[in-house]
Amino acid sequence: AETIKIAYIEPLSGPFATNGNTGLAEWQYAAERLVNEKGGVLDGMKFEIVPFDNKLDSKEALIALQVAIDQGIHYFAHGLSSGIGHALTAAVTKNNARNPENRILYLNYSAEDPALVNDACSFWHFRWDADVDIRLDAITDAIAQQQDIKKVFLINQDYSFGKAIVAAAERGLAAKRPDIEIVGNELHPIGKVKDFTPYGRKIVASGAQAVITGNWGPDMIGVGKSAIDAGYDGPIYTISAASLGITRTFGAAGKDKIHVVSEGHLNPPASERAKEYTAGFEAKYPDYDIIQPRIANAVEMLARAIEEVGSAEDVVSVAYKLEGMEHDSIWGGKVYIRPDNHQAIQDIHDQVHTDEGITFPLDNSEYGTISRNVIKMASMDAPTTCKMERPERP
Amino acid sequence: MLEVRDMHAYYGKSHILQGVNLDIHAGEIVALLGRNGVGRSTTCKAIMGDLTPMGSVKFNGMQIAGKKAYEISRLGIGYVPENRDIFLGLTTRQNLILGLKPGQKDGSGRWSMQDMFNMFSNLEERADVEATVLSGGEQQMLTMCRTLMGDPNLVMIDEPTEGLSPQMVQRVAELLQEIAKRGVSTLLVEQKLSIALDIAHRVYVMGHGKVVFEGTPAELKEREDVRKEWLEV
Amino acid sequence: MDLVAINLIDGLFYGLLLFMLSAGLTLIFSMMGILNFAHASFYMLGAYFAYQISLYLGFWAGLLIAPPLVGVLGALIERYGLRRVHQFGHVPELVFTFGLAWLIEEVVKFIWGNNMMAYQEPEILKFALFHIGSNSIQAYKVFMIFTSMAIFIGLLFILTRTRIGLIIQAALSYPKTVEALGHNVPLIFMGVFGVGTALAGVAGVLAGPSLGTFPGMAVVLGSIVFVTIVIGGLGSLWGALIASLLIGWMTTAAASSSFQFATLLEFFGMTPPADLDESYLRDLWTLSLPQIGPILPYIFMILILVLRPYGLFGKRDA
Amino acid sequence: MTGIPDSSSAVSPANGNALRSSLPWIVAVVVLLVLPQVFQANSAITILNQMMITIIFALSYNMLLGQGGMLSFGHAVYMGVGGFFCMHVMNLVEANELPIWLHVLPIFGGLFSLGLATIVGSFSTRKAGTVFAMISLGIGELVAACSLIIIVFFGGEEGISGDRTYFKPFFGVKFLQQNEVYYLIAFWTIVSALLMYLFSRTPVGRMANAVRDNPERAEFLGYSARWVRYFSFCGAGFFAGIAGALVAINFEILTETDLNLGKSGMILLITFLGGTGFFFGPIIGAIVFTLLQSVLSLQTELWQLYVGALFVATVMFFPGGLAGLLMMHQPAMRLGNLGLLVVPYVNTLIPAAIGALGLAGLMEMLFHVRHAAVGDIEMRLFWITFDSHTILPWVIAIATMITGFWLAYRNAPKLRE
Amino acid sequence: MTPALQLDGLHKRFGKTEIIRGVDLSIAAGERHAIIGPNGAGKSTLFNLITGRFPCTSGTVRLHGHDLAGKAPYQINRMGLSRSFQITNIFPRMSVFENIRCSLLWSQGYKYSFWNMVGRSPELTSKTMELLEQINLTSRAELPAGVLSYAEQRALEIGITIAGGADVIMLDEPTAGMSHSETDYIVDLIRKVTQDKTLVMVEHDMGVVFGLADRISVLVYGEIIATAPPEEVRANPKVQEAYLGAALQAEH
Ligand SMILES: Nc1ncnc2c1ncn2[C@@H]1O[C@H](COP(=O)(O)OP(=O)(O)OP(=O)(O)O)[C@@H](O)[C@H]1O
Ligand SMILES: Nc1ncnc2c1ncn2[C@@H]1O[C@H](COP(=O)(O)OP(=O)(O)OP(=O)(O)O)[C@@H](O)[C@H]1O
Ligand SMILES: [Mg+2]
Ligand SMILES: [Mg+2]
Repeated sequence: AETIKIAYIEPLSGPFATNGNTGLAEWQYAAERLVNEKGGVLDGMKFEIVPFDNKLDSKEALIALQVAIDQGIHYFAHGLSSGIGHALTAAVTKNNARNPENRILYLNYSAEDPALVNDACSFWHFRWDADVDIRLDAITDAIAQQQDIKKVFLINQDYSFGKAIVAAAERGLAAKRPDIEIVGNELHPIGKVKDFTPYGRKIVASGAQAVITGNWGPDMIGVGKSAIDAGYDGPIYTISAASLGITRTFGAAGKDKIHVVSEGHLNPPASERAKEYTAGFEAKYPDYDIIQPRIANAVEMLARAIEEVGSAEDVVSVAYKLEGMEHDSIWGGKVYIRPDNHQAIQDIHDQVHTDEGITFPLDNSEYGTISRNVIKMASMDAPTTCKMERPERP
Repeated sequence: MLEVRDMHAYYGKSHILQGVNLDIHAGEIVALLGRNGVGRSTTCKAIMGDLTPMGSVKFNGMQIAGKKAYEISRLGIGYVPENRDIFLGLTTRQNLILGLKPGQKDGSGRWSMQDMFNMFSNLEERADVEATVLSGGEQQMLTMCRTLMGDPNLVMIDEPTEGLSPQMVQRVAELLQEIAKRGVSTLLVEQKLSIALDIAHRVYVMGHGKVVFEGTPAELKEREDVRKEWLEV
Repeated sequence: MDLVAINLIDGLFYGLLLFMLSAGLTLIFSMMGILNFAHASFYMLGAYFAYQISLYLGFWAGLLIAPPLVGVLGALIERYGLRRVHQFGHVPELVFTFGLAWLIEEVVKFIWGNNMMAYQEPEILKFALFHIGSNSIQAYKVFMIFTSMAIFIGLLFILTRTRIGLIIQAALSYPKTVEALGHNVPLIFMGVFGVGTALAGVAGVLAGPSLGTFPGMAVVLGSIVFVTIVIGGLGSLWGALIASLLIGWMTTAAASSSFQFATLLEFFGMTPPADLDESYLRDLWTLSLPQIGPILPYIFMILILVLRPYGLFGKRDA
Repeated sequence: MTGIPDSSSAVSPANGNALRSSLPWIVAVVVLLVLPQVFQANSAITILNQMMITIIFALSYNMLLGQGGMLSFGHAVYMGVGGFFCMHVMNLVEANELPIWLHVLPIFGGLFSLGLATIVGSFSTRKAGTVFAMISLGIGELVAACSLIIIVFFGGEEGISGDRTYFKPFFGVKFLQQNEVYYLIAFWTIVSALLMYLFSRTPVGRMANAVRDNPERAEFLGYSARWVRYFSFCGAGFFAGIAGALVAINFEILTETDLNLGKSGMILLITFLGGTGFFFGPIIGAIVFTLLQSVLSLQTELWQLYVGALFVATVMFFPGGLAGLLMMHQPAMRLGNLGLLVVPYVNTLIPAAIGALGLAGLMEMLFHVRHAAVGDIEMRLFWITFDSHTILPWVIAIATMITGFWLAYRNAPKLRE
Repeated sequence: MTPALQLDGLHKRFGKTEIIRGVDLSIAAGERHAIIGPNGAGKSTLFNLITGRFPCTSGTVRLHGHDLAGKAPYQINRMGLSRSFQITNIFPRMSVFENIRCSLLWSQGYKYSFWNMVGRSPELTSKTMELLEQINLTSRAELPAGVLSYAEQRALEIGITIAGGADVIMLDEPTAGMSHSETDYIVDLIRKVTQDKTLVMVEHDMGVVFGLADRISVLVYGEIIATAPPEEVRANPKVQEAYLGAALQAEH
């Protein structure tokens, strides 16, 4: 039978190939497990994930998108790099206006720039990930609850993502705990700092009791290690300090210090279903971890929307169906897509890096992250500046 | 000891040596004469393996054509190049040390560093000075001594007297005789006929990439025609 | 102030790390005239080899075994790759090392994948040796500082005291004459390339745990090493040392400062524009020194090259 | 680089034959006109567009490296900066509804990059060699870093995007579709290539060769080596800017990746792959590389490994690049005994190709075994599906690799005649 | 009449060593002048000083009465002085034809123009071919200069030097490394192309020197010990001692 193709446009070569490959495994597994094994949608149509290598380059991503559109594909998944996310959003908006017969929907599972659901929002873009604003809302909540924290240090990469974190952190802390002092606010060039030691020194010297960083990859490890080596002892709140070698590298040194704040969580398993799902994944891909639980939500909700519309080709209807959809997540709690900006609203977990009570460790190590704190339906009514042009409802 | 037969050599495409034949016996001083540019230096270089010769070059019966320069050197052939080649940034002593073969210790051969210093006291005075500041004559001494340090059985010396004052020339002549006395053969490339004729046992004259005369100094003196055609300006 | 002392130590640490890399590169350049673009790739190989070995035999075995392995690999590449390309001239040689850097990175990814390796310092050096204020100085860093000092002294010894050093230096001016004195120059070239890359390997083994072992580690350090030896003067070991330390302290100082360019602008009597977010100069007003720290060495290099094309201690143009 | 003849100068001194010299250009125009009829898919057109842009960029790079002997590690700066400027022009046009045709946009990009090149060149071209190379590296790093800091102009890591359709329609064409853009880019490709070719025929272009070969002697011919380098540098900057403008038109976005060191290194590799000794070398390089990148990357995740290996092999065995390889056959072709070469070629190249395929197969199998999901033991390679966890395919791959390379190795001496 | 080339009190030192120690020389227009002297006397250095390759430590160089101090080589060349090199110095990757054509460009008024296509001018082409004919390299026109034989490269070297149409031509050992017959050919060539020009030449081959030169200067250790017509130089005992050498002495 025919399949419903979802293009997967991510770096599959180059420095970020593992991120791309992990995501691909997660998408394929989710499609298989959550849709195809249950008989597909619309009387037996299966989901097929078609990978494209964007080499982490906007231009290559646009070429890939073009190829996908030429192949008659109507959905594509993308998440790594908000910069490419912007390029793709703009391209999709242009394409859907210029070629109404070949429209395509953007399933964003990871590009976290708040602008994508604010000024740069698009009707054709849906985001299942919690964006920077939402995550920082959760982080500042967590900090606000700890009365003994008086000094917070911000260290981030010098680009829009890092700056968005700074803005959201400052906003959140000022509103929730005006008594907290921001003792350091560092922006460093992304991927260019060889030795983070001076930053570790600054953190220690500032007397900070909590650190907030949005760094990822080697920059994340650099900040974490240098702070711990320099003698810093407090919590480090991060957005993406799990798996991909990071968990293993931190090991014992990061225990109970590294916090990862995100939607979805593996430990403790939310339900039997989540446990089974995760175990299945680990068995099938022993080298990878589920690092983007939201992919399962995206797949399930897309399948539901297509089923309800009764067609996979009528993307306008599918998009309208997704707007405002409420869904029981496999990871517990609900997922709700805000109609005004297409951002998913869901539970956010404050998870700690540890080796205690871990059912599903990461990086084939003993360590993993465990949920310590939940913020229900975070940022449900945050304001948005999104003004999207909507096509006529068919 | 050294037997060169029909040796040819090229620089790129220019055919410089066009069949050279030479013999050097043990303990002999052989002079190689000729005008500028006839290929005398090239002959030395070809024997030394600096450029690959065609034909046969035998040293103590062993074919050495095609061998690498360092292999040839280790077999016992020393070469004093014409443009001195004092190594930048090294002192006189260090230059001499480099003359030693890998693994060889000072004093284990026919010549020790002290011998050299005894012969040329200027060198001893300047032993720890950077060698490139030495005068031209001293540099010439140094290159000769450097090669002798490696204890060769045959030395090829290219224009040792070039740019030297008369009394230095005399010293070089003495050194050459000393070399012969210690049982080392010498191939001497010279322009100054008088010295060559004084100390050489045998003489070869080269012209246009070939040997055009072979004989004793006395014989050469007889041959007005050879001198006119191949040696004079 | 404490922080100044700490930054001096940190800068020394980073500078000496750079030096270990640039020493090998300088050695190779001064001897063979090759700007080896793949140098940082050998550094990366050192870290990966040592990591792999440490899984079975521990850190110290890695430190002992990995650099010679890298050196042998380097020597083989010289013998079968570079020597062949050498005859085509300098540009192809350079392009060859450029391509080699690419290839090595791909091979590393093929074998070890893209993730950061969990390569760790040895347990016995994982403690704070002493404290300055509330900041702790890790024993491992001190160990690294001493190792690279030892390498510098060793290299200086080899270059100036031993016959090999003499041969290397002499072959710089007249390789053919050196060969005619009975020294096997091609073999020495191979050896020098091997030693140079092995030095890069040592740097990798030592830096891997503290700066991270991942496929991008070569790229991150690759061009800065060039900047170092160009600033120091191509071919000068002392120049490489001084430039490494300068860059080490410069970047550390920049990263640890909190200088805002707005201060400078205000000092010159300028006032920030009223609506900063709309102004064309907004980026200048919000700029701080740590933001541009990593590019300071490049600015420094351009200035040096414009004013003094041979670098600080260089004798000649490449 | 000695020993690589330079075709651009080896052209027949009797240049009366206008038809002969313009024939390649006519063929190129015809091919460019026909291509979109053959490849109609938007994506194919997009790749063709990218290929043409890379051609301009590589040709402009070769103005530096091949013709002027200046090794640059930061040429992408001039492409990127020109492109960014065009993006701003595009947005201005949109905001103010300026009556400008999209066709003239590349001139803006070229001029802006030219401006930057005149400034940088004034101090970087004083010397060639390492000094020039390292200054270019420094400038490259500097601008790339600035592109993340100076957001007003570069837009940070998101870059700057715009919409080309707000330009004044060109005889009704609004540039909504990729193939409309195709003709625009094709036009500029031909124009730029022609201009660059003509530049190489001007006194400065000719003297650039002389300065590359022997700057000192060139000074004794009445030309200042520095000025000659400077003019070449500015020219190369101008055409890189045009390429940047075309990027802006084709993709409607420019980001840091358009001017960073990676891009600069890439163009060096592309140019070298094609061959720096011939005018058309970079064109071949650009075509081959774009195809490799877009076709091979669809086939295998290991494509960068293969490209890297191909590149190293090219430098080692064909220092003249692909163009040099082609031109090696020119004498034989003239003598009409190309036929004689067929047998040794078959004997050497086919085993070599088979050996390479065997090696690639081995790599793919290794990769598959290590990275595929557990239980996923089937893999497809060269249109055959098999089980990568059994011995047989490994034996076959290893055997083909070894025999292939061995045969090639044995027959290679014969190829050299 | 102002001399074509006038050197006054020229000194040059490299570091501590003084290589040129006060050279005064005046060469009339149309004269063929040779400089001889032992190796390392400073002949090539003198050439380099005159052509602006090195700056002088002190002293002046005048070309047709114009001081050349501080002028770059290309500026001096434009004033009508052209030189060849002792160590062959051509453009190895360019074709022979292109080597000569490039040498013609400036004197043909092409300068730094971007609109003149050099291939378009039949005049330029014919001039180039003419020169190639003169130096006997027509058959080699399309080869890269780097693959020519040594003698051919020397011929090309001279061709490049004379192409620019300068009226003062300086040749550094033009016959070095050439065989007898080639030497004769080159001597004829030099005689032909410097018909009514000024020629300054360094040469070790006395046959060439005595055959070509109107006057000879003998340079020894940075000083000119004699300047005179060939016969006088040959007879000068000082010259014999310093340069012509012991061989001659022994004979006389
Ligand atoms: N750049 C330099 N630095 C130091 N000394 C130099 C330099 N160039 C030349 N010399 C020295 O100046 C002296 C004169 O050299 P020059 O080349 O002028 O000699 P020449 O008369 O042309 O000799 P030949 O006949 O061998 O060509 C030599 O002793 C040489 O070593
Ligand atoms: N590297 C080279 N490339 C090309 N030709 C060369 C090279 N070296 C020397 N020649 C030429 O080879 C010929 C022989 O040179 P060689 O040095 O052997 O002469 P020679 O007899 O030693 O004369 P001299 O008195 O100059 O030392 C000369 O014509 C010289 O110009
Ligand atoms: Mg000689
Ligand atoms: Mg000279």
